[in-house]
Amino acid sequence: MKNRKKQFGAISLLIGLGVLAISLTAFQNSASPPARRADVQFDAYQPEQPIAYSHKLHAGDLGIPCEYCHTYARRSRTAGIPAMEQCMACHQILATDRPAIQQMAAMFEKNEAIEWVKVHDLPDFVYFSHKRHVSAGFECQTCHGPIETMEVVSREAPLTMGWCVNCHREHREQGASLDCLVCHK
Amino acid sequence: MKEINFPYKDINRDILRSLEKPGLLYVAIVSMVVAGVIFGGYCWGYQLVKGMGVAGLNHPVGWGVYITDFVFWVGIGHAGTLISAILFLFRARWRNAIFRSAEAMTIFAVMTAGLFPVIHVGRAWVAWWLIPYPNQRELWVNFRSPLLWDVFAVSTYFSVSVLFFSLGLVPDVAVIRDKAKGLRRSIYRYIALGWASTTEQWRHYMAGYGFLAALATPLVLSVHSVVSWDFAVSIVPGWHSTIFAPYFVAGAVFSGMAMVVTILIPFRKIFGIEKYLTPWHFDNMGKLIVLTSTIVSYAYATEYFIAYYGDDPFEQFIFWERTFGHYALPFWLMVICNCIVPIPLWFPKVRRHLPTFFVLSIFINVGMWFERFNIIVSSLAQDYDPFAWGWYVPSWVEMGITLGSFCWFFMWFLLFIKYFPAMAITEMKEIADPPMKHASAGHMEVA
Amino acid sequence: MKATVSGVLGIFSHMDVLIEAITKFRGEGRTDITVYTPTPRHELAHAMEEKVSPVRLWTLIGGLTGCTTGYLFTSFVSLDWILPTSGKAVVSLQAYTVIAFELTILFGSIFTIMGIINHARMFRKRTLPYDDRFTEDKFGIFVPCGEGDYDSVSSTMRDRGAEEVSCG
Amino acid sequence: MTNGMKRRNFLALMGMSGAAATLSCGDQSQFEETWKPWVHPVDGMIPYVPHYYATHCAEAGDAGLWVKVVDGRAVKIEGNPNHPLNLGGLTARTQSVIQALYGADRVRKPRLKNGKEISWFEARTLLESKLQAAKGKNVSALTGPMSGAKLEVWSSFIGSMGAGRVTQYEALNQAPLARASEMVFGQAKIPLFRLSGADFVLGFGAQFMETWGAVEFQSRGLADAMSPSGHRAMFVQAEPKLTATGAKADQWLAIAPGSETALAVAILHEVAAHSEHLSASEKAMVDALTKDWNLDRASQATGISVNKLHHLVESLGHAKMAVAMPGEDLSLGHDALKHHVAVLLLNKALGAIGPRVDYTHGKPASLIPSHEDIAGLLTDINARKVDVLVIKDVNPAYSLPTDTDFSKALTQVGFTVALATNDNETTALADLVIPVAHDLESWGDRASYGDMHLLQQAVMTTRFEAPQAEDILMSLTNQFSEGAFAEENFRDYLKTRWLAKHDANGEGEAFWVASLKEGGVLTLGESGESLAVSANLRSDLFRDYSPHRVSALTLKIHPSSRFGDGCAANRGWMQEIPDPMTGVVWGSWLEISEHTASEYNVKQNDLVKLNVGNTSVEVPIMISATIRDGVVAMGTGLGHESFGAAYNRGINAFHFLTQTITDGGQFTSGPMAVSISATGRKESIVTTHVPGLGDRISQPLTGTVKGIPIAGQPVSRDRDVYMTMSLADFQHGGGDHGHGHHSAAPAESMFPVHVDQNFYPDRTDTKVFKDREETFYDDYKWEMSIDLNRCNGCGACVTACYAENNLPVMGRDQVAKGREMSWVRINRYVAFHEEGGEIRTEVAFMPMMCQQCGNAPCESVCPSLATYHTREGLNAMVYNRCVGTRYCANNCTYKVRRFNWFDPEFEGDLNWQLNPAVSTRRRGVMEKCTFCVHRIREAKDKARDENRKVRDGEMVTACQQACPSKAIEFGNASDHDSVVAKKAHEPHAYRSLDAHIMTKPAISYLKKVTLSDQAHS
Repeated sequence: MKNRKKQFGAISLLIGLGVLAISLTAFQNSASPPARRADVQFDAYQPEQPIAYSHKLHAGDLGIPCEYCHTYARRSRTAGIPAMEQCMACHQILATDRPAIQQMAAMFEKNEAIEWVKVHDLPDFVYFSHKRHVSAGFECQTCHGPIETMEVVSREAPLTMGWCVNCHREHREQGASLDCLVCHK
Repeated sequence: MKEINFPYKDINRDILRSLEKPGLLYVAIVSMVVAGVIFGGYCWGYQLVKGMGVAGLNHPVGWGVYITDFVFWVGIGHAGTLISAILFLFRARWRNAIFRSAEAMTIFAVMTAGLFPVIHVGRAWVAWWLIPYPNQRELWVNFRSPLLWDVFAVSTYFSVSVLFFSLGLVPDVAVIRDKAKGLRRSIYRYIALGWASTTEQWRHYMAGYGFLAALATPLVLSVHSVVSWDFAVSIVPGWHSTIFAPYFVAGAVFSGMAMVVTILIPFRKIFGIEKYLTPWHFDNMGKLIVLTSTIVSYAYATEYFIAYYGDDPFEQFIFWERTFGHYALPFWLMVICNCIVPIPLWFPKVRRHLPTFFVLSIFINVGMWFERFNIIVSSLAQDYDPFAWGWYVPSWVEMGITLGSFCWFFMWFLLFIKYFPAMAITEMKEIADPPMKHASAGHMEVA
Repeated sequence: MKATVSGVLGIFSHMDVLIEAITKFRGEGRTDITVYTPTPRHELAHAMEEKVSPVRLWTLIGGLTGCTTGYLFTSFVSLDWILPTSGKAVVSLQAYTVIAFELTILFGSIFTIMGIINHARMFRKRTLPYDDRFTEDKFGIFVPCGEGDYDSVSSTMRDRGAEEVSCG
Repeated sequence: MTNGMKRRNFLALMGMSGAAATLSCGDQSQFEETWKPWVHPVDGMIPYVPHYYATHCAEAGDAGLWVKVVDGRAVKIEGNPNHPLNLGGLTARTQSVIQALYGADRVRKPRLKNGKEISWFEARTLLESKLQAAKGKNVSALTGPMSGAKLEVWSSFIGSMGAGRVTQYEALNQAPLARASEMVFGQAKIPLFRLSGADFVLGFGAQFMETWGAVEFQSRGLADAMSPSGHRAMFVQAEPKLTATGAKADQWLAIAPGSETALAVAILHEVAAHSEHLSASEKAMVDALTKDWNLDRASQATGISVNKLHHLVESLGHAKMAVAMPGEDLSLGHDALKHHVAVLLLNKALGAIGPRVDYTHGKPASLIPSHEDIAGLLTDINARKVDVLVIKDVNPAYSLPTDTDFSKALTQVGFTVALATNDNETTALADLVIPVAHDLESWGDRASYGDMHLLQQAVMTTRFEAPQAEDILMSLTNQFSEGAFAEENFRDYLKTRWLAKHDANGEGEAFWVASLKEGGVLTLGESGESLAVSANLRSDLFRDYSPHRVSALTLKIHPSSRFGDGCAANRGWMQEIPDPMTGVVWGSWLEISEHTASEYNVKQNDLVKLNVGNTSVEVPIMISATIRDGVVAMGTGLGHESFGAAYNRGINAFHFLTQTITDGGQFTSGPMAVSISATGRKESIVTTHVPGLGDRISQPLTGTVKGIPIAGQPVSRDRDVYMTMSLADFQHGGGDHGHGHHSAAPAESMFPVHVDQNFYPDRTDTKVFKDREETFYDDYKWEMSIDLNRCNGCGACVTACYAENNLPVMGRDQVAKGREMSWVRINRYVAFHEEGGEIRTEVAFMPMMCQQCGNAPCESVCPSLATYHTREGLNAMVYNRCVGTRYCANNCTYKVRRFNWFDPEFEGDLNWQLNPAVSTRRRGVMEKCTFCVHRIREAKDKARDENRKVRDGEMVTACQQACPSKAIEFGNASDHDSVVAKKAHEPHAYRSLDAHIMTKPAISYLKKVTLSDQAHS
């Protein structure tokens, strides 16, 4: 009887290893060179930004609406990052004593832009339209998470194809399409 | 059969002789084929890095030497299963001496064939997308595609062949185990899976072996049918033909038998087992080659008749072009090698004259390779829109990979015959007379 | 290898002698004897009065499972996300027959192997005595019995033509 | 989660999500992407949202442009749909201007002759010092054709410097026509040829649908005229080598080279005698002019039978709205002026002056520089009169005849400065090269036909800090003569001038903005007035005239529609898009008939020595069925000695011209006696036409193909790829119905097509997914209609597709292997019909792209579901899902799928041109046309914003947009009132190959309706 158990264990182990190997390769599909795959991780991606901008302070504590800065969300595929001029509109007066603001002001003087690190980066072959999703009434937080509580923005959603597809499946009646060409360009 | 009736002890000794320490010649040949494999690997690496453009493929000829090689190697595999499974079911006794090597050949041929779809696809690094498994994309595969049938047919064929082959090896590995000493013994003991050669084990073993043979028989017929459907299901004139499945299966057995002959004739010489592999075996194989050659020739003729009678301008045109057009050379090579060269084999004398048979078998191999090339390339080169026609010339990369594939195949085969009995010991004993104390007991067998 | 079952092992050189010994032992009611042979012989099977192996059931179940899986899986996959191609039916059973067929064979084969492994007690530690020559040209009979029967069984063996007899 | 096993569950089951996460974390850094926002937002510019700017550029001729700009980058040039001449259509060459903008040959920094790069400051100082030294002496300018404010700036600059002048130069121009117009009607104008109303068009060889005149307008006009639903005008073209323009003709008269004038005069003589459109005095004048001429003499000159000419004159006589198009100036040579006079008189006699040859809305001759100008400049230079020469974006070192010895002449100039966008032969000779803004980065205006006045605006910021040439000049002028220009820059100057000219109501800025949006003043009157023949016309014009006949082998040089005067030769698109007639890419060739080739014992791809006068060049042989025996032909634009991608590719045909100026005002060209001799070497010509290696390459598809006789039909036709029908059948509404799937079998076909082969259930039409609330074609079924009557094979659609869909240019070697990536190819078939003992050549063009089949053979064979049929009738191709088995391409009956054999390469800054709405495919992926699905996406996006469906005509594909002759229509066939739905039900509609293999293509072709009864119906 003991032997049988051992054998069963060994066979299960073998099968398990096989499935593990297959699954691991599945997540390795970043192997395809052209695509920058953003869909590989499940933990929150939280890159360091050149300037420690706090969404918690601006969007949370101060309650500035998202679209005040991300003005293109309703009009374009991209929500856009506000132009430096827009930051400076307030910070010419506000919090000018902070080093980060001074750093930004100095760059603005030199006509240089801040190089933000993209947190939510879709592969180049994907067509995603903020405009369509915003006008369908989705909250920014649906995909971006509780951004107003984040000191440093991190990615809360996996942004994988399956994640997109499942949401589209759930919103079939609202007109979300499952056609490949809706997202693949 | 009297000719191969030897005492059990001699059988063990003679067959296991091939497992002895390799000679210089063996080492030299293995080194050569390994070098060929490395060159083939280099060619493939080059293709992966640069792109498929290093092959000679173009628009409109998207399939060329790689698919030719694929079909060729899958076809080669068929003889092994035919000999081991179908002839087993028919209780053809001459199979017992050759089925092990034929079956090994099957496995190595399918291993070679299996490489080609991966070599052939534009993005080999995502070739595993063809395997249906739950994935984050929520996306499956297209089971309507003949290529997916291929994935299933070839992988099933490979799996079942390996199972069947391994099962057959178990008692023989036990033989080696019991002969060997030291580390070798431990290794073979592990592979022998605890075989003790009892009648109880033999009972289940023989039953299971029979069922596997029964399963492998339709499988072997299906595999090349499915491969042929890659072409037949498509709409390309010259491919779209209902005759393809039987025609391909017959062709596969034809080429496979030729390959068995090509391999066994030098093999029996080198390992000094002429008394086990006699002209009688080759005579039987020759008969099968004659049969399949006739079927294949008939299929060629039928294709032309259907093209004529079917009155489809595209098909008529393609068959005319095949015969007299740009790709006439592969066509005539195919006809000569597959229909005319085997004609001498109608005569028993030729079948039993092994040097002649060896040369003929090589011609048949060449002919069958060109058959696939002819079907694949000439049909694609000139299909519906005359404006889109184009010629295909294989590049050095494709030829290098083809060479590498032959080396790859022979590498495995050479390693196999050094480490495993290339003839089935227990089955050779099966057809030998058992040791009897009283001569009259021999009648029991008849009874 | 140390045997864990006690009994008597006899080694024979000739099959006709062996068969007589088998018949003798079976006649004595010792149906639990084990016979070793380098190659399967139907004379031995006959002498052992073997029944049909149950492996065939494994094959049947495997084949049916494969066939069902083939049709169900392909149909499920097609319906999971409908992507119509070439104006063909979403569930193209004709096409899926190929998959079902292949899986029938595959599952049937795998189950058969599992059946053999299970019934032929492979992958298991050896519990009976064994001799390396059984895979060469010698036959053998092992009669499980207590130490008390060693002498009588051994002598029967020798009488019946065994060349070597060992107890343990 | 609607279905059982989703990934997460699957993972949880295996208890290994942790492992996966660790694995992927390591990869993240390599994917990091950064994004820089604008420092100052640009007004009205939204990231990713394209904007169109109406503008103009020199290469566009008189066509108006719309340039699509995304995120500050110009990505595509389209025709301005409001421009009355091109209505959105645009030639291939003009579209390719964007490649010049980003090409590798842009001049990036100022540099000296020795190649040393210098700073802008150094360049300015050097230029100033040289000008200072030359002030009051001769500072001259050499530019391309220019008008309006630009010319004013140049003139005042040169004027302020001293005694020099501004010389304009254009290698291919219409000067002889302008002169003839002045002679015949006293109008120094180029008339507007309104072909759309014609019922008979007689062409003498001008490539009026490729290079000559208002190409887009004339293409559309001829297409309208030849439309079977209209008059179905007859088009006869007389030329020794069939050009793509002539390929549209119902009849090709393969006249002897140099006999165009003789033919025109003789026809004039016959037609004038019976003309109702000539006054008595005009009749007398014409008779006096032409009395030595008759059809017999013309027959002798042209080599065309008198019978045929009689027939032609008779047909002309029957026609009520006939028009004659003149010959090609490069072929006319010495005769150019005489020929144009004869053709104008013929037009007068045909009653075409006014309605079809419109001088009222003509273009002033002042816009057309004659070659006398540059010859004058050369004389000055050689007399060492020029101290400083400023050259702006013109390449005389390439296109001037060799015997002008331009490079030597330049050494006589004190200091040559080139204001250049591209490096070329001329900049290589300049002492100082200063980069200037490209046309698309510049401002300007241009007078045009009638009252039209085109406005050019910069569509993007100048790159390499290069200012517009005129800005440099204004600043220099102000420096040397204080206060010459009040405006700060050229844009402001242009605005002032523009408002002064057009802003009658004083609206100021608002008017300016409106003009910019419109693209200038774009009004064009309907029809012109007839004119009387000038009494001053010399009556002895044709008296001593005898046609310039060459008895030996004759060379005919023809302008290339792809390269023009050579300025487009360094653009990948123009090199790779095949010549319409021969399919040749990436090189020059010498076209020769099979008979003549055998006479000279040369074969296809033989490299021969071509001796023209004292020059001799080596060029490979192209055997052609569409050239007269005894003639060899070569196109212009190749054979550059520098110029980047164009370097050392082909032969420069301009070198065969001589510097003597004809009375037409051009360097002498015309038929030239040449000899050829084999060199014994071979040079493969790469062509995309009939595939093959070696000799078969050029064989046209004739009546029989390899033993299967196909009674006098091109092979494609019996295969029902390409179909025609006779006018008679069309008028009876006859022939088969294109929409249905029943047979379109020709009665006389050797292979009768099986009727109604549909024995498979037709699943796409039924709503099989009802239970899943998914149905086909409910809202949209995208379809296209291509009118084969209108298509002239110009390649504009192909170019538009390259631009729109980020197609890579593969290069010569790859095209030779059949690996060009163009999604649209233009099939060209040639058929020969025997009619009355003579062979009639029929050439057919057929744009072939993905047919988006309803039953697409490619879909079901794809193992990874990368291609499938969408609910809107598209044959979707998901690039990133493609594994690259190429099975789909094999199974495509139209062979329109393209495989990425290598990673695409975009040289220079050409990647700036890439359309961000379309992914750029990498190696190993299949690709193809998807009816510009990104445009469909945009159209639906817009419609959804407005809560409506996409309107008919709102969604325009790139190829449709570009087509000058409006052969392509696109729309929603589910809407039965849409244009495509109606076209699909025209009596001459058919779907390619559908009758054979039931692929149910979404493209309906309209059969070419032929005047011959040999059509295939």
